[in-house]
Amino acid sequence: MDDAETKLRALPEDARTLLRPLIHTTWRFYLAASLLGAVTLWGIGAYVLQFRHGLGETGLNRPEYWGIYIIDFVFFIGISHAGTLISAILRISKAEWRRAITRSAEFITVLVIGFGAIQPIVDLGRPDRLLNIFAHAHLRSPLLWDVMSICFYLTASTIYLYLPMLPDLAIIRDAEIKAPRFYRFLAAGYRDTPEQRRRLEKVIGVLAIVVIPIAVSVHTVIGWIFAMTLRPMWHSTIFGPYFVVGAIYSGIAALLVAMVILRRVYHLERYFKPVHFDYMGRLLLLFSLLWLYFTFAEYLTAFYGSEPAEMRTFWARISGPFAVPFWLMAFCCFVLPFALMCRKAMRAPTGTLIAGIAVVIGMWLERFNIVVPTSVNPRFDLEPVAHYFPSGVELSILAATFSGFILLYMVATKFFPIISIWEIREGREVSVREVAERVADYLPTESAEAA
Amino acid sequence: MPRWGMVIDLDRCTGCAACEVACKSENNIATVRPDQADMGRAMSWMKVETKIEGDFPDTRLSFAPRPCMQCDNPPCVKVCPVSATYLSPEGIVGQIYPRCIGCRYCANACPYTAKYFNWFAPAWPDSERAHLDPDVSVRPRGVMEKCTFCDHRLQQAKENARAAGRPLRESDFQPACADACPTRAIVFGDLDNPAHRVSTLKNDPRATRLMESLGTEPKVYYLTQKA
Amino acid sequence: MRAWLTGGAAGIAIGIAVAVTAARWAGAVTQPVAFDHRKHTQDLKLDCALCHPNVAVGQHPGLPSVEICAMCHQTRLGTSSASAQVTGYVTSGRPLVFRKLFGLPPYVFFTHRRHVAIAKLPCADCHGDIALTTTPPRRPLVTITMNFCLHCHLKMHQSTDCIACHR
Amino acid sequence: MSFDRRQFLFALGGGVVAGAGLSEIAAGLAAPTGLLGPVPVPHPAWAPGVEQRVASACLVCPSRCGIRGRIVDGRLVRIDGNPLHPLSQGGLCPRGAAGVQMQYSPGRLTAPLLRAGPRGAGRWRPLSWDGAVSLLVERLGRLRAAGGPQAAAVLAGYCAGSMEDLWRQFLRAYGSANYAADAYADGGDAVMAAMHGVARRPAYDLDRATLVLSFGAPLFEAWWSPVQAAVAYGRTERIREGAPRPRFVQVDTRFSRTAARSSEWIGVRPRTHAILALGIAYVLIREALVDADFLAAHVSGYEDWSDAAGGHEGYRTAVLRRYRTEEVSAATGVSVERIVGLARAFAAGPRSLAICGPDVTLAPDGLLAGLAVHSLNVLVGSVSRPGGVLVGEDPPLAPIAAVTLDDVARRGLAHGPLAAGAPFGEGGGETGAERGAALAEAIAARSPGSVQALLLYYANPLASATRPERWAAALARVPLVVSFSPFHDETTRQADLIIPDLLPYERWQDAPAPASYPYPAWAVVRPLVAPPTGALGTADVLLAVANRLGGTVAASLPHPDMHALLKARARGLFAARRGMPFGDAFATEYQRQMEERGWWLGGGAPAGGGGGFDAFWTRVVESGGWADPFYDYTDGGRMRRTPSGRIELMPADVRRRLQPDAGPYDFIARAEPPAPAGYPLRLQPYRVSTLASGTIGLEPWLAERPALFPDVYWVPWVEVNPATARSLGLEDGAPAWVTSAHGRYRARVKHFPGAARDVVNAPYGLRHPDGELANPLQLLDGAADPLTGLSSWATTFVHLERA
Repeated sequence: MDDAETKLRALPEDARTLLRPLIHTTWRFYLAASLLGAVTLWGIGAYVLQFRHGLGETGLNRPEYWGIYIIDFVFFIGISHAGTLISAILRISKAEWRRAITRSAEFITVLVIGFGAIQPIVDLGRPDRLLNIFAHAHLRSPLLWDVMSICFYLTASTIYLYLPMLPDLAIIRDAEIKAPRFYRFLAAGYRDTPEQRRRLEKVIGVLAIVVIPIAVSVHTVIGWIFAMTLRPMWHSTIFGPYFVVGAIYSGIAALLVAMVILRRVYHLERYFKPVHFDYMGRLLLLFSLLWLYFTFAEYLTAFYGSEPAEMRTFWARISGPFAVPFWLMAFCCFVLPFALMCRKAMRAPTGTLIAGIAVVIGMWLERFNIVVPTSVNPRFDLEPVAHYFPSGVELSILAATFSGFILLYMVATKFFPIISIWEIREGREVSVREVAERVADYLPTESAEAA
Repeated sequence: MPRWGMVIDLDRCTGCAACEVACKSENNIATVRPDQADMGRAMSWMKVETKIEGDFPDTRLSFAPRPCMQCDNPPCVKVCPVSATYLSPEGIVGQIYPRCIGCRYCANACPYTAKYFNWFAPAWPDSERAHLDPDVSVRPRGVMEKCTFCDHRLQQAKENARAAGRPLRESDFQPACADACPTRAIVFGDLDNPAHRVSTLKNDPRATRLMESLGTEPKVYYLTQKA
Repeated sequence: MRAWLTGGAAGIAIGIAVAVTAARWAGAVTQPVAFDHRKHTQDLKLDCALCHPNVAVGQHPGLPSVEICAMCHQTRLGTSSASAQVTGYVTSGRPLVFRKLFGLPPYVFFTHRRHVAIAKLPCADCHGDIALTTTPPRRPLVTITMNFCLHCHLKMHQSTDCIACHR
Repeated sequence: MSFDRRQFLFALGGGVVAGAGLSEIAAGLAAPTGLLGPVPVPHPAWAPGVEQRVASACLVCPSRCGIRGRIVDGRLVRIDGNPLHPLSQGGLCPRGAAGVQMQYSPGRLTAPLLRAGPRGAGRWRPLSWDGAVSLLVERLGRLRAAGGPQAAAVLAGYCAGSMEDLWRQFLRAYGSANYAADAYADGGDAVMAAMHGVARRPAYDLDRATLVLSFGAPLFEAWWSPVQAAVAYGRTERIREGAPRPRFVQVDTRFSRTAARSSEWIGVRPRTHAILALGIAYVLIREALVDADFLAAHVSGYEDWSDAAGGHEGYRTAVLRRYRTEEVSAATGVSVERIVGLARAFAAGPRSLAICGPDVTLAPDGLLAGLAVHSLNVLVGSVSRPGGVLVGEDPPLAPIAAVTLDDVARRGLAHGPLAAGAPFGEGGGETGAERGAALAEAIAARSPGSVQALLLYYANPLASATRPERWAAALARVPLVVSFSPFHDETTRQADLIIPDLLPYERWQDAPAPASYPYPAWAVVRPLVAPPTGALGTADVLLAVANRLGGTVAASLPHPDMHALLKARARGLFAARRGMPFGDAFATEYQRQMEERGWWLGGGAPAGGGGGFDAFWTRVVESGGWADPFYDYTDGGRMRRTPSGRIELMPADVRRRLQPDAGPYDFIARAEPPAPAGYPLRLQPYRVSTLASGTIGLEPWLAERPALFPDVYWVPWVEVNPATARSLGLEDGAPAWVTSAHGRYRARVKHFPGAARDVVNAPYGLRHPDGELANPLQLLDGAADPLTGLSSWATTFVHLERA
């Protein structure tokens, strides 16, 4: 330990600060980790129960066929748009303020996507036959498109996390502060030679472009899963983009929450600066308006169409049994974040934390409001309206999914620098000059006469 | 190739639910416990839907027996990721239980809510297993199931006809619901065969189909004076 | 490291082989009496339907009950010990229960009537040379898979509709 | 990295374990066995799958439809309708189809049980079948030897046909007149007895009627034969002389399934059916729409008349005086236009028919109300003509045997029945039949020992009687209670000896069509599956007991078993030179037309009925039964067996029993008492066909779909108008206590706009999933019609509160 400590001290300042969490762990971390671990284990136990006895252990019924698991699926895959998409867009647009936040965002993506992808499997009546999806693939089914896009997305975003991390892994390997073999393996012989660096940046550039359509496709397809059925208020053309916007929105919110917490527990105030919160807050503001626009468009078209089956669901959401989640969603997704993020003073850690949490909750409720009210209101008007309340098993698995994700994220911060060391360094060394040149480049060329 | 279809005369239906019970008996449909029924998990491939309007004494009530519509353009088939549900050449939407993964997507896609899920393994008292129909699977838990127009009866009818060396007749193949109906409100046959009653009844001016506007092309027609 | 890897790989392979073999042996069918199919079908020229009475009418062909054996084995025939055993069953009235060898999963609906009485398929198509065996085989002579069925159905231009066999 | 042997071996060992484990897990996951529990298989034993379809008849309700059992390898897997049965014509009701669940119900008793603890403690000792028969012989023999055969009594549920004949013959030969029937009474026979002098329930020619005006008859639910009504309802225009489909009009206080499916439904205030009927009569008379020729030729009491006792008001005057349409409209809540329109439609017919149901007759003035409804048929002459009210007849079976009586029996019979039936009680009192309630009262009232042995055959009075506490008291006074129920039920639990009957699909019996069907039809019930080893049906037990009792009892019941008895009785059919074994629609119609012309062609047999009796019997059994599709309309006497030889609109027998100043049709004069304080809602019990005998637990399929509500399952319910329920704070599905002054029970509240605001519709025959009875009849106030002895179902008031 002392050895590692000495080696850490020998590093430059950025690396020293950012690698500190890798070798220093407080009791608070262990406490939190064991609490989360216990919840996760509890949820796994609940799943074993469900596996043993069948989906009857849930609160699902007919026609309320999809519940918590599918809500979680949509929600978590949505959160996963935090990283890759945001970091890719910022990277492509050469937004220099990104440098501190891309890594934490990409980690959210990679870790949460697994938790999202596992939900439909938890939801399967016959998880033992999962491989039938490959053995008897039926390409007409949107579910299969979804399997494919999620697989692509997981692969792409994992690579997109890993490659930009290579220089950092090399730094850790060279610093020899922790698990030498592990980092030697991960760093894969990267020596940060100019040639390697040039190639790496090229690949990252390409990946950043590739990953965007994949990410967009993932949540579009998830939207389509619903839209391709004839159920009232699912069968909507807007669902693809609506889901993508919602996904990015929840992703930004989740990222903000993560940033505030990371900043606090790992003392990263020097890296997550007010400008980050300001800019992210602006993004949140923009997306709250976009969300409002899409939601309004969605409900307005349903309302004007006035198709009886649609209206049953519509009123169930607006003023019926689902009015509370609906208006709470509207509050959490629009009213609160909009009100907060409008004001510059609130685009600071505390303000964004509140807004971020509100949006995360609101977006979960949005998924709930999409899945459940439609499910319980069958299109066939002679069928009675169903009721749904999640069972203990579902709630346990829900809790376990959240705790499992947070736990994994926590553990990840203990193995990987959560802020890219080399990008910060690069920013300091190269970008300041580059940006100055670039900005100069944007400006109109001074004319010859003036000279 | 026949195209099997059904015509249900709602003006003849007394809502007695004989079709429902006959179907359950014929197709080994599991009975759920009372608490499960309360949750809305009761299964009935053929279900007599009820609509009550008005207030005493001007109450009106109508019944509509609802089997699977066996759509020609079935929304459930399109969405199944593993081809566990598919449209057979004779127009019956089949469900292959050993392949189904239980994602319930088809059930969500079906606008008629005609598909049922096995939330638990079917539970019968041991003694009652004796009355299970040996020609039909007992569905394991976790798979979807649905009305098949008593397809096993079709198989048997074909077998009998072949053994007797004669073509299949209309009376050879009747699903259990049509068989049991005391008012003969349910008529079954080949929609494309002019010798079968359904092919004329389906052109009756009273004929309508459920949610025709969805374009699912159901092969179950309803006859009713009231639109 | 290499030792670990090779050792582990070899070990896993052996483990799987052992488990699979054990499972196969455990699932093997043993008959109460060493029935000689060859003797009955070839030498005595008995018809399959004599001992499998429902082969042309039922879903399953049926297995011989002790009453069917008793048609011939009232008194000891021949010199084999199996024959003596059967006579023992017949005279003592102990139940003689033959076990089913060829099995299909419960979700496959197959009728012998259709294949034997209507399509007139020879038994050997699905059962192989069972009629020529002299001792009861411990497992099916032909591995019947869905492809096995489909192959024949396609060849014979028969229905390959899923619900014809799965329902 | 050197190759280390120890490492290699170590890894090898670990690998073997891991590999084996992995493949086990993979196998477990691959095959749905193992981890996911056993694969469900339709039937556990591997069996040849050889199937048969065997004709029989359904015994679960009085309809007695023809069924065909699908039997695979000896197991009854399905019950279909028998298309040859003339009544059901291949149709079936849900109860019939659910019979397979009763057959294989886990609760069925397979061996006789002798009480081992105190009564009701539920401790039983199994007994051999021979032991049970011996015990019964010993106890009955001792009673007889002591000279008291009249102390044996039988309470039997609906068992029309040879089973009832057998019980009666056994009891008669034994020497007791205490046979009490306890099933499905609706007072129809009393109406026929009073007006026509025929103590038989009316038959209705629904197949030809064009307008069926039903007053509270649950035609499609719990009528004598819901299937008969359904077949008529669904008949196509082509069948039967081009008759159009009948128009059904339902008049009732309760919006029932029958009401829902009728062309027209007329909701009336409780207990005003008869007023509406007489209001219709008023219009018929005023507009001269009555069949004057018919009235003049066959009816008495229409016009005023005078005799030695002075002048009498006739039907016409009585109706014209009291049932002015406005008053009727005010009393019933039906508009004047509707009453007039209804009357005109009824008169226009051409073949109209008024049917009276239990909602009318189960009232303190039930017989009179029934007369009022039935008088409509008489007014338009819809009696003994196609499409009208007919009088059916029994199939011409040979008698079981000649009854011979010894002195003991003669002395016993001389005591007569223990309880005198009401004047217009079941069977008119002449056959010694009495109603269960009267028997219970008699047992409780008479000296102890008046009944020493009570035999219960498909009777469960503790659950079905209106005042079960009377039965509890009565049972306590009977030293030997024998139940023949194949299932434990409330009364069987209080028995001393249970000799379980075989289930309906295991025994021989016969099943004559119900009285509502105009033609004699006699279906044969035959075993579809093998009974439990050694088990005996009750009929066979009775025959064995008679045989062992010896003497005249044995001589009166000489048959070895039920099969022999039925075959012997069928000789009567063979000798009757009419009718035919069941045939298809064409054969039946052909037979009818031939018989109409006076020919009989040997019962549809291929070669003129050749082959003798045995061939005839085989044909009867294989086709499912025997029927005679011919009704002799020319025999007017069938309808007029009154002393006057005419149909009596003002029956003397009835008038004699009324208050001196009251006429039979004084309904408006009789004021309805208001609801008592604290009990604002009128209880309206009704029978749901599927549940009538309370077998809900035996047939889970029915429990899942007991009524017209798709969201009512398993748990007993009461129907309450949504406004009423909400005012009581009871939301849809809320558990509630239904409380009257006489008791209470638990049920769920079902919001139903078809219930009147001040009424609670209470289905009868339901049980909670835990077996607790939810019985509205035990709440009744005990009022009864003195003329028929039938309890009133709709005079009790209740209140509802959350449970």
